Amino acid sequence: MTIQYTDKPIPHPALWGIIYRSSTPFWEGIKEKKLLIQKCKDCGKILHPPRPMCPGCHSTECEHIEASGKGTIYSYTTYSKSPHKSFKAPYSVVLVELDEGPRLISNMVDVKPEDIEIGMPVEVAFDKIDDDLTLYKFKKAG
Amino acid sequence: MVEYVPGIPILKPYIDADNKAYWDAVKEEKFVVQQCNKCKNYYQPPRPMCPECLTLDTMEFVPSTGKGEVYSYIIYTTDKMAYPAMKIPYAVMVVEMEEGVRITANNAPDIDTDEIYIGMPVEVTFAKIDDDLTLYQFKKRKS
Amino acid sequence: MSIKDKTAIAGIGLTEYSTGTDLTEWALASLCIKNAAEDAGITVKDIDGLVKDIDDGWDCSYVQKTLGIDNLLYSSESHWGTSSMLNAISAVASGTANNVVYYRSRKGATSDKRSPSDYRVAKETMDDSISILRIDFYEPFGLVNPVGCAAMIIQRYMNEYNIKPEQMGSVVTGITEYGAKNPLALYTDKAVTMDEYMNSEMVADPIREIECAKGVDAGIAILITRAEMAKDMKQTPAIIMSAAQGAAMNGEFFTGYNQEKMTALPEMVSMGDELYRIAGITAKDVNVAQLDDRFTPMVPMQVEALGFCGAGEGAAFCEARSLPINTAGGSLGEGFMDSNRIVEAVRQVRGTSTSQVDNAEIILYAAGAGGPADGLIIRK
Amino acid sequence: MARKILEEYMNRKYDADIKPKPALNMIKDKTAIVGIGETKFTRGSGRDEMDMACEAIKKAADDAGIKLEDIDGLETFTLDRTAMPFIVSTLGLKNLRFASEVSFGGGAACAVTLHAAAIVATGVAKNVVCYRSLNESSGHKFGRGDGYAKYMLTAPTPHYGYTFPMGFCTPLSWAGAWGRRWMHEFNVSYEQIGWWAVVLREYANKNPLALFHNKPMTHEDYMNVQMIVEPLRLFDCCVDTDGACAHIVTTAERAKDLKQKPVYILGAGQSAPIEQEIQTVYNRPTIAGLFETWYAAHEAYRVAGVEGKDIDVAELYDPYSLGGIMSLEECDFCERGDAGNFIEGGDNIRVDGKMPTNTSGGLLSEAYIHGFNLVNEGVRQLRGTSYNQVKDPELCMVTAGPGVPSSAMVLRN
Repeated sequence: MTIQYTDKPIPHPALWGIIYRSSTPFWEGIKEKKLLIQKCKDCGKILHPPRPMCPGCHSTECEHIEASGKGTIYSYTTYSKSPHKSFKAPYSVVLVELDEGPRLISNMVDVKPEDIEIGMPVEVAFDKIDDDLTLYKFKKAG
Repeated sequence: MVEYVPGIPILKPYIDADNKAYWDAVKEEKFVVQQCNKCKNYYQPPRPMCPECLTLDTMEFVPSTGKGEVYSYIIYTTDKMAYPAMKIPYAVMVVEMEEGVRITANNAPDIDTDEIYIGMPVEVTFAKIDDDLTLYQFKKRKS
Repeated sequence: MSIKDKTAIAGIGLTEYSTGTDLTEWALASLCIKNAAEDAGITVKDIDGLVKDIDDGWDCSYVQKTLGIDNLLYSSESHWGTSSMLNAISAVASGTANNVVYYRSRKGATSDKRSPSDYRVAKETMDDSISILRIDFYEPFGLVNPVGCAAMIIQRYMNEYNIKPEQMGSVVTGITEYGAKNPLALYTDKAVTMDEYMNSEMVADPIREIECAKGVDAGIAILITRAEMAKDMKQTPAIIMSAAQGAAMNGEFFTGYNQEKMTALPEMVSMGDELYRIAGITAKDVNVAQLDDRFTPMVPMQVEALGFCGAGEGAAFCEARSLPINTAGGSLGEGFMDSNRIVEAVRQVRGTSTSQVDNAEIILYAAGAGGPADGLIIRK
Repeated sequence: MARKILEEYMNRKYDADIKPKPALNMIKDKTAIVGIGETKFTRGSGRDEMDMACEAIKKAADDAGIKLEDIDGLETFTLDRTAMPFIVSTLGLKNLRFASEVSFGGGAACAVTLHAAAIVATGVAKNVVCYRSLNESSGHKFGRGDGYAKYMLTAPTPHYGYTFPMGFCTPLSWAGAWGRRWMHEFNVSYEQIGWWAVVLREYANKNPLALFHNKPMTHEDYMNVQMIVEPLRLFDCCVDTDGACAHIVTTAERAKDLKQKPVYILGAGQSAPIEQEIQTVYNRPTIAGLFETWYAAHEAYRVAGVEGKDIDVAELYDPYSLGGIMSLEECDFCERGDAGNFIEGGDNIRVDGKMPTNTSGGLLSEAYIHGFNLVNEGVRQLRGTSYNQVKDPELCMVTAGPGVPSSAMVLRN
């Protein structure tokens, strides 16, 4: 099943008032249940994690395109004992490779840790934790 | 004299095995200075090894005469660069002890902020800030 | 101009490796530097450069107070210690300083008693320097520590080349066999058997508890000087053939998941190529390797990245023991401090290792698997 | 008394140390600064420090006439909030060979250039960029005391345990303590100190990059302004700034066929004298002198083979006016204890004076990018492109932060 939370706050930079301006559009998009991936306006390169300049053509103009949300599991791990007070063990963390290329760390919502396999097709599923935190998670596709 | 703003914590000293004896003495209202019992040099701040003899076990804490004179001082006149727990204005003095080491501390209630001058003879005294923090201050001394 | 053979490691300074000492990290740093000077046969006042890692607490201003060094001509720090050796070597080779010590002091075993460092104080006080590590894409999903991040890379590697757990077990049995012969390897009193490996509890699948190096309370100092000056010092000098750092596009610290081929450890590849280029040798000329075994499944990956064998053949290479690796039991045995593997490399040159490889001419050291890499090649 | 201690103690100690012979030095005349760049200096950038760092580095590369891919070395402060892996992935540096940091904040302003020069001189890397990016106005303030109260209950380090509990917690106040002792020993008056801030503001009023470009200030304004920490006033403090600066170091041969006239590194030195702390350096034989600046400056002179009197223009690190004023003595630009008289009236440090100093407005009036804007100004002076251009200078002295392990360098055109 999906990752279980304790009553402790989920670690997220916004919690500590830290802003990464280059990934603000990405997280704003998640709030509206859209997966917005950074794309360089001049050379079209897809960039993840978002950054202020394109390493390809050094342009600072970028746009955010909405990803299909489809992808496959590229890797995963399962914690048998919880290393952090906000998460209940055991829980799995997956690395999903989106069709558009970027690889995102996330959690599965409908698959038990032992059933996760590399290559499994998945689809994005948004999970609104509270007003200021919505997370992108994945469910089995097709 | 330094007055504290209620409710704002005062930072406690960083205590570890090297300076525990120094701060334990302060808690018992005794002022000690670190000395290497081999080369007899005094050292401030306290440290684990003597720079002359390169030895660990010769480092001791000996009682200080507690007497010294004001070597330098500053007065916080605005809260811009001050610590929020102290009322403005407050002073901090650098006192050269008879042993030769220099200690930073606030002036005791018997010295007004504008009375401080370089060379002023002073003597150590103690102020119990709260039940687990006692700090040393310096009061007037007839030289 | 190049740094090849210009500098040498002339002195090694250790404190006792322990699982809990009352000495502070300040005392450990002072002791190991003092011992390094003694080992090299010079006085502490001849040291004119101190290089350290930002995560350790005690910078040169503290250590000078306990060593009575009048003035330093060189001091630097680096994140994850990846540039420390290059700092020391370039300081000496460029004629800026004579004797530079790279020192580490860390209470890894009693980490609650560790002293603050800029980096840790910033993290504990929620200071915005945490933006150094892009945690917004990892921590909200529970990926919160290096073992989990590393497991993500290792899982992919084992799947890509379908590596069996037993093959990863052979890496551990190999390293702990060396560790059992080394009295300083306090975490390995006897070699681990394959059963013990297979029954070891999983921490972050596929990494088992027995595959994770544990912290140690220790101070380790490495004294570097010019090669010709080292010749008339006390010990046989370990001539530094080359040293290098490695970085790669989209690389991070264990979380470089957007690299094209993260399982190939691109930072380690870039570092290894530069090491061989400067030294003018290839992987075949290396007799002994001291590799990063903070998480031992990374060792086969490093063997491939450093060109000892082809992609996917690392586990079989380790299983066949084709190259002596971590001959003092590595960080798995002596505790997680990269410099203790540099010390073992120097022991091999001096012929004082507890598992001395006969005719050990060229020894390679590498660190930083899964993140910014650094490495060294030394010889007699 | 302090004069005797300073001269006798420092010279005897410094000459006694065995140091590498200048003939062995591979940096002198063999390395050069070939490109400089900076973002706009503001009081609220509204940008990430990574974003500004990349802009400054790109400008420095364009200025030097090299591509970003040619950069294979990075040097910055440990305090910098831009981690090497993300600079590599944002600038697209395909072949990074070296990345390191120097600690002690402002004290590293010239040390980063020294380390970069050592790396290019020994062939480890070809083009090393030294950069610093910070939002000290809108973000984390290094010089303030109130930040600590919010999070901590214990002093962050042992040394701070002897000062923070007494409310003695900011660099300005620590410097005020040794500044006052210096004023006491050499009877320097408040009026004399004021001239440093006044002259630097004149320079800033002619420098469009400076934050106080259009804010004049007379000596009378200085005397009437509020005292922040006695003996230092508001106009003695540096200006918290958002911005980034960068400069690129490479070998002298490569510098020949690049876009700009190279500015050669003649000699650079680092220092960390005895009983060293982070500005709370009260347990030295005397605190009426900046040991760190003296040792670093004289190591730079020793390697360069020049003396204080040969220098034509100076860029002295002045986080507070006292830091810059006392550095005049440490660099032998005037007699020990005579800096107060030297700057009185301001003529000696104006553009046609004996020793033009901080000609872009310095950290007090141009910007406070922890010394990197001083390095850029030093390069402009030697290229002849400064807004307050000294008449064809040959040697420029740049120093780094006082009161901490420091550094200094002599540049030549």
